[in-house]
Amino acid sequence: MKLIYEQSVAGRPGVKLPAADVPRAADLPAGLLRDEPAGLPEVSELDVVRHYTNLSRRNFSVDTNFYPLGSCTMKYNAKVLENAAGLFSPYHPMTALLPTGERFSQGSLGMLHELGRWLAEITGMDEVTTQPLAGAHGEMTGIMLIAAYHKAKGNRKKYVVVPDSSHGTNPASAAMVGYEIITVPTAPYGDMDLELFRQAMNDEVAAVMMTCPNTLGLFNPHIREIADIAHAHDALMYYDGANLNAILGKVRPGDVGFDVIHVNLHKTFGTPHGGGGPGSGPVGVKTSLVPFLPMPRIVKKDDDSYALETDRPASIGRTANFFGNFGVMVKAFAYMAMLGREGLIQVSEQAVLNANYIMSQLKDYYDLPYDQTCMHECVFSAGKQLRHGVHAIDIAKYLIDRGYHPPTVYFPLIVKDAIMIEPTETESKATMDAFIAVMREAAAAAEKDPEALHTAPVSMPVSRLDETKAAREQNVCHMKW
Amino acid sequence: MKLIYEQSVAGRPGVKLPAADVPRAADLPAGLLRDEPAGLPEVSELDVVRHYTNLSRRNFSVDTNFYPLGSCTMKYNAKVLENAAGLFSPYHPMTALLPTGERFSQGSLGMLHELGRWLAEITGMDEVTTQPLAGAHGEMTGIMLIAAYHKAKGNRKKYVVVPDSSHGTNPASAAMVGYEIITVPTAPYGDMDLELFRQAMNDEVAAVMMTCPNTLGLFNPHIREIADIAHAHDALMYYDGANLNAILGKVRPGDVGFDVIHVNLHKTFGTPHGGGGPGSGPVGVKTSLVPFLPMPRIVKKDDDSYALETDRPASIGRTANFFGNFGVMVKAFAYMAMLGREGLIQVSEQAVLNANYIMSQLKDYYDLPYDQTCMHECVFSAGKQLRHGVHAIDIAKYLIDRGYHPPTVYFPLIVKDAIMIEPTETESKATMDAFIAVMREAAAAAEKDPEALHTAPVSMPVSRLDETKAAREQNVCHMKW
Amino acid sequence: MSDSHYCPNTPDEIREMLAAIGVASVEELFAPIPAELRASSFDLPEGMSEFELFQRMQSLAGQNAQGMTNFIGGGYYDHIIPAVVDHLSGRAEFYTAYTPYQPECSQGTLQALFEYQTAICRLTGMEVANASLYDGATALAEAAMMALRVTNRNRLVMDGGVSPFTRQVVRTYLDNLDVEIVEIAPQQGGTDRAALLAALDDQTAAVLVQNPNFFGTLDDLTGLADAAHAKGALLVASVYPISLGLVQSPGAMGADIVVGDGQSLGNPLSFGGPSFGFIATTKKYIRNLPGRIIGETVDKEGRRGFVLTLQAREQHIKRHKATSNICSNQSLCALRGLIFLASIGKQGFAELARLNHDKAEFAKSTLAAINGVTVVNRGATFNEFTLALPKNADEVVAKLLQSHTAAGVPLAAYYPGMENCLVVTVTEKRTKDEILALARELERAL
Amino acid sequence: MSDSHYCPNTPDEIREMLAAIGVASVEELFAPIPAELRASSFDLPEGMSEFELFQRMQSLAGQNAQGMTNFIGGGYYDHIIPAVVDHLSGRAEFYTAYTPYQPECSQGTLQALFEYQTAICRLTGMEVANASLYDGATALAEAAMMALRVTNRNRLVMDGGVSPFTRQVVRTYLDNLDVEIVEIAPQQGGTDRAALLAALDDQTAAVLVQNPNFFGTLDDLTGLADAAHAKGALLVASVYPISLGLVQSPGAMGADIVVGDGQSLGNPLSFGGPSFGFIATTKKYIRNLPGRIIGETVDKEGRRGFVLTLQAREQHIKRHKATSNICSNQSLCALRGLIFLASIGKQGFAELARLNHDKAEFAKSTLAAINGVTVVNRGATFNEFTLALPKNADEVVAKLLQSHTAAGVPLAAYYPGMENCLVVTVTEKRTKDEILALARELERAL
Repeated sequence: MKLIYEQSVAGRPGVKLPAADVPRAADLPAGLLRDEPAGLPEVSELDVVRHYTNLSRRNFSVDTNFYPLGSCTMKYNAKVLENAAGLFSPYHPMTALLPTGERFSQGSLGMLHELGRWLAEITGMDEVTTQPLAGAHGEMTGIMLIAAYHKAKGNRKKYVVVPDSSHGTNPASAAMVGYEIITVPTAPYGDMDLELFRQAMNDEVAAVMMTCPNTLGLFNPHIREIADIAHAHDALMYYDGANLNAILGKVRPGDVGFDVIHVNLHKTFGTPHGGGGPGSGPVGVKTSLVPFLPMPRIVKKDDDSYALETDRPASIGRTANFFGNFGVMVKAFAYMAMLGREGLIQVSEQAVLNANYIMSQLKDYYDLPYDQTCMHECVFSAGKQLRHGVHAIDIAKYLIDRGYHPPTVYFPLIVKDAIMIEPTETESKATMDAFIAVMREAAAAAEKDPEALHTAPVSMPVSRLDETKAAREQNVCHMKW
Repeated sequence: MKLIYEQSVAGRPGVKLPAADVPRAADLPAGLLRDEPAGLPEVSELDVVRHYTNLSRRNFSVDTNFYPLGSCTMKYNAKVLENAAGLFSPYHPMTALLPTGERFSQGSLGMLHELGRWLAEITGMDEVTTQPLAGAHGEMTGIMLIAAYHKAKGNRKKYVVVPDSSHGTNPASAAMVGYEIITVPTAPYGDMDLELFRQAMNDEVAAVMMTCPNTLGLFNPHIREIADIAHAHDALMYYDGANLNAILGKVRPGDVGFDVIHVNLHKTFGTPHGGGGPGSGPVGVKTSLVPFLPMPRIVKKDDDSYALETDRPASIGRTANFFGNFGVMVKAFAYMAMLGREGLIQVSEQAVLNANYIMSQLKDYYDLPYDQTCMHECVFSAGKQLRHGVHAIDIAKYLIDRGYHPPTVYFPLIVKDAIMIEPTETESKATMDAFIAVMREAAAAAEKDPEALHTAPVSMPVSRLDETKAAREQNVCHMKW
Repeated sequence: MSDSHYCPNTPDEIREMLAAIGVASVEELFAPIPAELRASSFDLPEGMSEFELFQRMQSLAGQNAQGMTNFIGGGYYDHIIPAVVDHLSGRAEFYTAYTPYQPECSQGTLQALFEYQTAICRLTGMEVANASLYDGATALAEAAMMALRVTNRNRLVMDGGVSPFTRQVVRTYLDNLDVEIVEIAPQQGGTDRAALLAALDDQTAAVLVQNPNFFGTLDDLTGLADAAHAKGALLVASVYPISLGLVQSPGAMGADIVVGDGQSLGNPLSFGGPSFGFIATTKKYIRNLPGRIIGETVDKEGRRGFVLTLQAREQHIKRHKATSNICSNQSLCALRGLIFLASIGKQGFAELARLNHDKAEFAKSTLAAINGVTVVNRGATFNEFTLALPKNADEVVAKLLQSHTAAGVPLAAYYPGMENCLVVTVTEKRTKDEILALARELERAL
Repeated sequence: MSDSHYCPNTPDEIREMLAAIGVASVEELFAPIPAELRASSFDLPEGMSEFELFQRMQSLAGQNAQGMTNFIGGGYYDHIIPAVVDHLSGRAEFYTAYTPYQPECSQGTLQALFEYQTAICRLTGMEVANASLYDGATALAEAAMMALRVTNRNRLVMDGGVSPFTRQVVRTYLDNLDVEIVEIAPQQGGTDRAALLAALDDQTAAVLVQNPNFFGTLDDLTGLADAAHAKGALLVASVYPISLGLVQSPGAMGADIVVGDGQSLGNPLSFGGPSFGFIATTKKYIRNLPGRIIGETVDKEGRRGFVLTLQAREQHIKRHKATSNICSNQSLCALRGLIFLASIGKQGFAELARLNHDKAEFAKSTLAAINGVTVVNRGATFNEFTLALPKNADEVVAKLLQSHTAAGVPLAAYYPGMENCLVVTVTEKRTKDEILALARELERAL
């Protein structure tokens, strides 16, 4: 499809603006005046509508395709959540920051406060900040809180420990806050090697970052022992909430020794992923870290009204301008309110059931490097297929031609040609059975006709793209240089 | 794609309903109780969403494709109109019919009244009823008004005259009201043959129904003469508003001798066509017909408030339960308010310009049986292509493969293998040029490779369908007989 | 020339196009229209921007009373609409398409309407349904005309329990035809069965009834169907679709043609429209059905597909000999109905009807406990019931309207002699608290 | 087990699945979690139906003040959002997809983001842009860190005219790193240029400015860019995108990195989020950009397509050596920004900025005419300006809030010594009448 810029015709008028009801002001001084209008498209409203409607049709999405993208929890996003978020669209965040402004924003502040209380209960934490704008932002915020904790105590800390199965955001977030990274390998049983971990720990370790269940989809039964070892060094335990969907009502990170957690609302709490965002990454902490939480804090007063607290001298400050990705949080709040206690427990039970079902139906067809009961996702390897020259990516592309969004491939890095499948609780057995059949077909095709897999996909607007050319030419903007 | 019923799994729960907050009532008597629940689908919300989202993707539409379907005025439907209609969704029509209820419905009644005033001004009529639910419904209402007029005057009338180029709804509507039809042929110059018309007229003719410009896209310059002849027999002139998009601000049917008009709001006033409806067909009349308009009438009182008038003894009664397709009328009202006087004139000017442009660019490639300046649409014949065994339908199917919704084909019936193209004013020259190129390609293909046209379309989920089988088997419901 | 982005061509493009056509100006294209036929006036307001427009529309909508608590029905009902209905019917490919004349690029609409027809058959217990009509009232009028065609008779017996608005529509439709309509006055909110049976004769094409009727009363139509059939007449039943989650299907009761208004299935109140009418019948009458019908077939490769079928009945082919003048249907509203039914589902639909019934029965007993208030209906009701008040119902309703409670539909305007009577509607959206508040307000007003 | 249609499996299906897995119960699947690690509590409310939920959410939203007239900005602006923005960004294929890891089935998102990057380059006058960051504040923090990497220096000079919230974010981000931040206090609502230039040294990685700044003042950054460059430092400018319809692009003024918040481009106020941050720079710094970048390429058949590119900078590959920890972007918000810009168009965008300027200038002169009120800004402003009132601005604002007028942002909390000052924002949505009403109210409150 042509770019919108390529459809531009000089002089074609855009959306009509309101007529000016005030006099035209004097021009800006010459040095401040733009010399020519920015090169935006000149297209009609119909052009815009047809272009972006047709562009949208070039995406797979949860609403059109099964999307078992491991580690991303691509569950169905209830439509009522979109409508609920729309109810809050006219409210300006500055209103609450004006003198006496809180009383004009009780609905918004109350929602945020209650969301925080619920998240604290779900994660077993004491308090929650809703300011972080995404999971990785939450991680960074959490590590900043840990740094502030150590600074306040006068601890001299230098390292953050992560398992080699961790998400890349974990070490990256810790590095953003100035820590060096110690990576601990995974033991053959699929968890961070306990002995190597013990050896790695020292008094300069600020935090241990764990995903639990981890990126292999496995729950680490030694988690409390790990926490005890960390705490013995006054290192804090950081819980990466990416996989929280597995354990709602089953395990609370705060109960088992974690001190800080971020929650990906767009994963666990059913807000749509938006083609890459916006997400939302509230952070929960234990009491010892509460003084350091970002400002402003939303507090409930004795008269049940909500207020903003800004006088918090130990606070790390602000991690975003206002109150976080509010619209995303409205959806997550509504999701929790709608499902309720039993519904949320059921989410995890069914997510785990679905993942184990897929694992059971595919383990005869694909290598399963860690053959154990999994949690909400299972990780295969295309090892068997590699013998025929077929890689995980080839399986992925075959699935595209069959109408399935591929699972996550090549992650976690510790599994050769990993295929990481997370069906989520919102998919039915019928959908999974159809997917399983196609995955088995792919395995059969890998043996019989590997070339067909190499040329997939053939049914999309484009076939496999030349990524090297893209990286070399760095053509990231439609413009004459 | 599977039917939604074929995705049903016994016991799969649907959307959750509110909990009962009242006691369970006693059962209905046995004879009234349904013996088993209706066989509706048992599917999840995700199933519903994925199914209908994917079904929608099997349609061409204005928002995805150029859709020059002649006589249907498939213009772009501004998105703000959808939002505007949503503002009125909570209001119950019975409210206005309750004692003192009008004062609780002033917004809705006021909108309808103003819409009627604008339509009267646009069409040159004296009053308008907004009750008819579609164009054909408006036609029937109009003919009923004419019948009531004649009845009140004691006229004995038996016939309605239509040209052979008329829409099928014209004779059908007249027949619904009990009239017999006299059909007048079209003269070689593309209009109803004036002499034959004069001969056909007699004192038993109740009405003459004209579309002007007619279905050949031609404006009849003799329209006033026709009206004079009709009126001489006390026959009333009915204006089929299907082609009103051509003459906004240029001609007012009421000025040139028409007594009754219906307006297709979904054509001329930009409300979406909905895959076949809902439309809306307000009817305008001259003063002589006002006493017969359907009830209730919305009137503006001296204090500028709006009220319902039900004491109208001469009224034909009701043609629908309430006030017509209100939501559609909100969109049309908003459309008119947004475009305004100049904008509406521009609509017709650009619609006519676009149609003449396409005509000029294709007349060397397709037969043009009536080679004159057209109004908002132009009618070709596939006569040239027929010599190679290629029919209008083959051209249509070729266009589908190229991403264009076909023009109307085989209508009007008086043109052999008609191809009726109505671009509308919302399409740009760029879009039309691309369409013109493909139409020329089709003409070339008809000469060089007619077989390729016979097998089109090949790019859709289905190829040409067996209509005979459908009519023979009459499988119109997924059910075991 | 253009300052509207709805007419996108630029002055340069317009010049190019005029040159290609070979005229000097757009005005020249209007030359075929003689000067004396030109518009004498076109006095309309100036246009405005989208932003100003939306503000104006908000202001207009705001001139309706806000936050009305609806205990009114009368043909339109305030039911839950799951969010998916708006989202899916709001897919541009559905709502900006037109009638699926070209089936290959319209399978979305066609399959959906086929599924809709199936849903209507299953709800009503009938064999065939069309792709929708305008609304419930015109559907009954079309059904009446269909019965006249099928039987080749010219007399109709219409029960007075049919909505007075709908009866008026039927009368208006038939007014110019040689058809006699006998109306049977209702008794105590129900059908005067004896009078109705007595009115049947061998020129009667059909008996037209509504179930539940305008008073909310339910009737077992079985005997009526038998009696009509014995005279060679058809039974035409207009039904309230939500009731079909609980009430025996009209098909099982012997109806020959079933119609109704689909508003309650996923279409907003929207001040009375758009909604859709449904019509269903038995297979033998399929060629007499008005409107569009979708049929299943296969393509050249044997793949299943759907098409408009039996078009030879229709006006664009048969012209004045068509079964109806109908051209459009209410496709998008029917689609909403289908999505509503699919998302509520089989068990949910039964529960929904039960919830309506339970709420209405609770309201009925609560309101009937007020001093001087009695229930008019004999026998069972669904969702609506009729109360006799100790004073004029018009006054009571007007009074309660002031506190934004629409307490019900008073019958004075529609049934002479029932000036004290009020039809109260209770859907699943009305809470116990709202019902109790209505009782308190009503008691205060009496 | 399930009464939720969000967990669709039926008891029968669950039994079949358990049998296939070889376990007796779902609970058995949780056996890997030792009992002592199980949740000690899960005290949450009961669930509710969609209908009840929506009522609850309406009630919550209703607890915010309705119908506020906004003369406040401070980073979020009340601008027109054409209806197409909601409709198109509401296409499920956009909002229920995720990061386009698989380009063949994600060309919709990828092409749109490429178009977005192009729009940002064209607005800012820069050569490359990424696919969006979280918001404007974090974008400035990322830009600061990028400047530190590029220059390998550890000192930043930040103008006090940068939003106090944003400055706090920058400080928070850098607090644990070995970086010195020098802040330059503003003078009369503008940059103290002399102090700023004096603060530059050869360890300065970058100068961070905002244009227009928090007081609404515009600055010609050209001289500043030259001075920074002379010291080997970068100029990082945070800009308000709507201003770029009228104001010279930061690229043309010599900025090396340009950031800003995209909320004003088609994203609703929504109590502060989500919006998006944009970042643009020159081609030579592309490998130091944080976040996703979309690049153009071709497929095996030579057809144009788009992919995530330069991923080797990113955390999922580089882990702790990545340019940033960022994983998601604000894709949907950026898409809204793109659709906003495309629908407003080239001329429209210039007109929009002009309209903002005209309204604000009218408001400025109208308010400055009030006795005792003066304009603080020296030189030109865009869209916002700062007034000095004859009394405490906090009190005035609190008073006007009571009549649902948000009169502006008082500066006491952010700039000690400016207790009487008020930043007033005027967008194209504010009418002349509203401006005059503000003037009357303000006069009354003084």
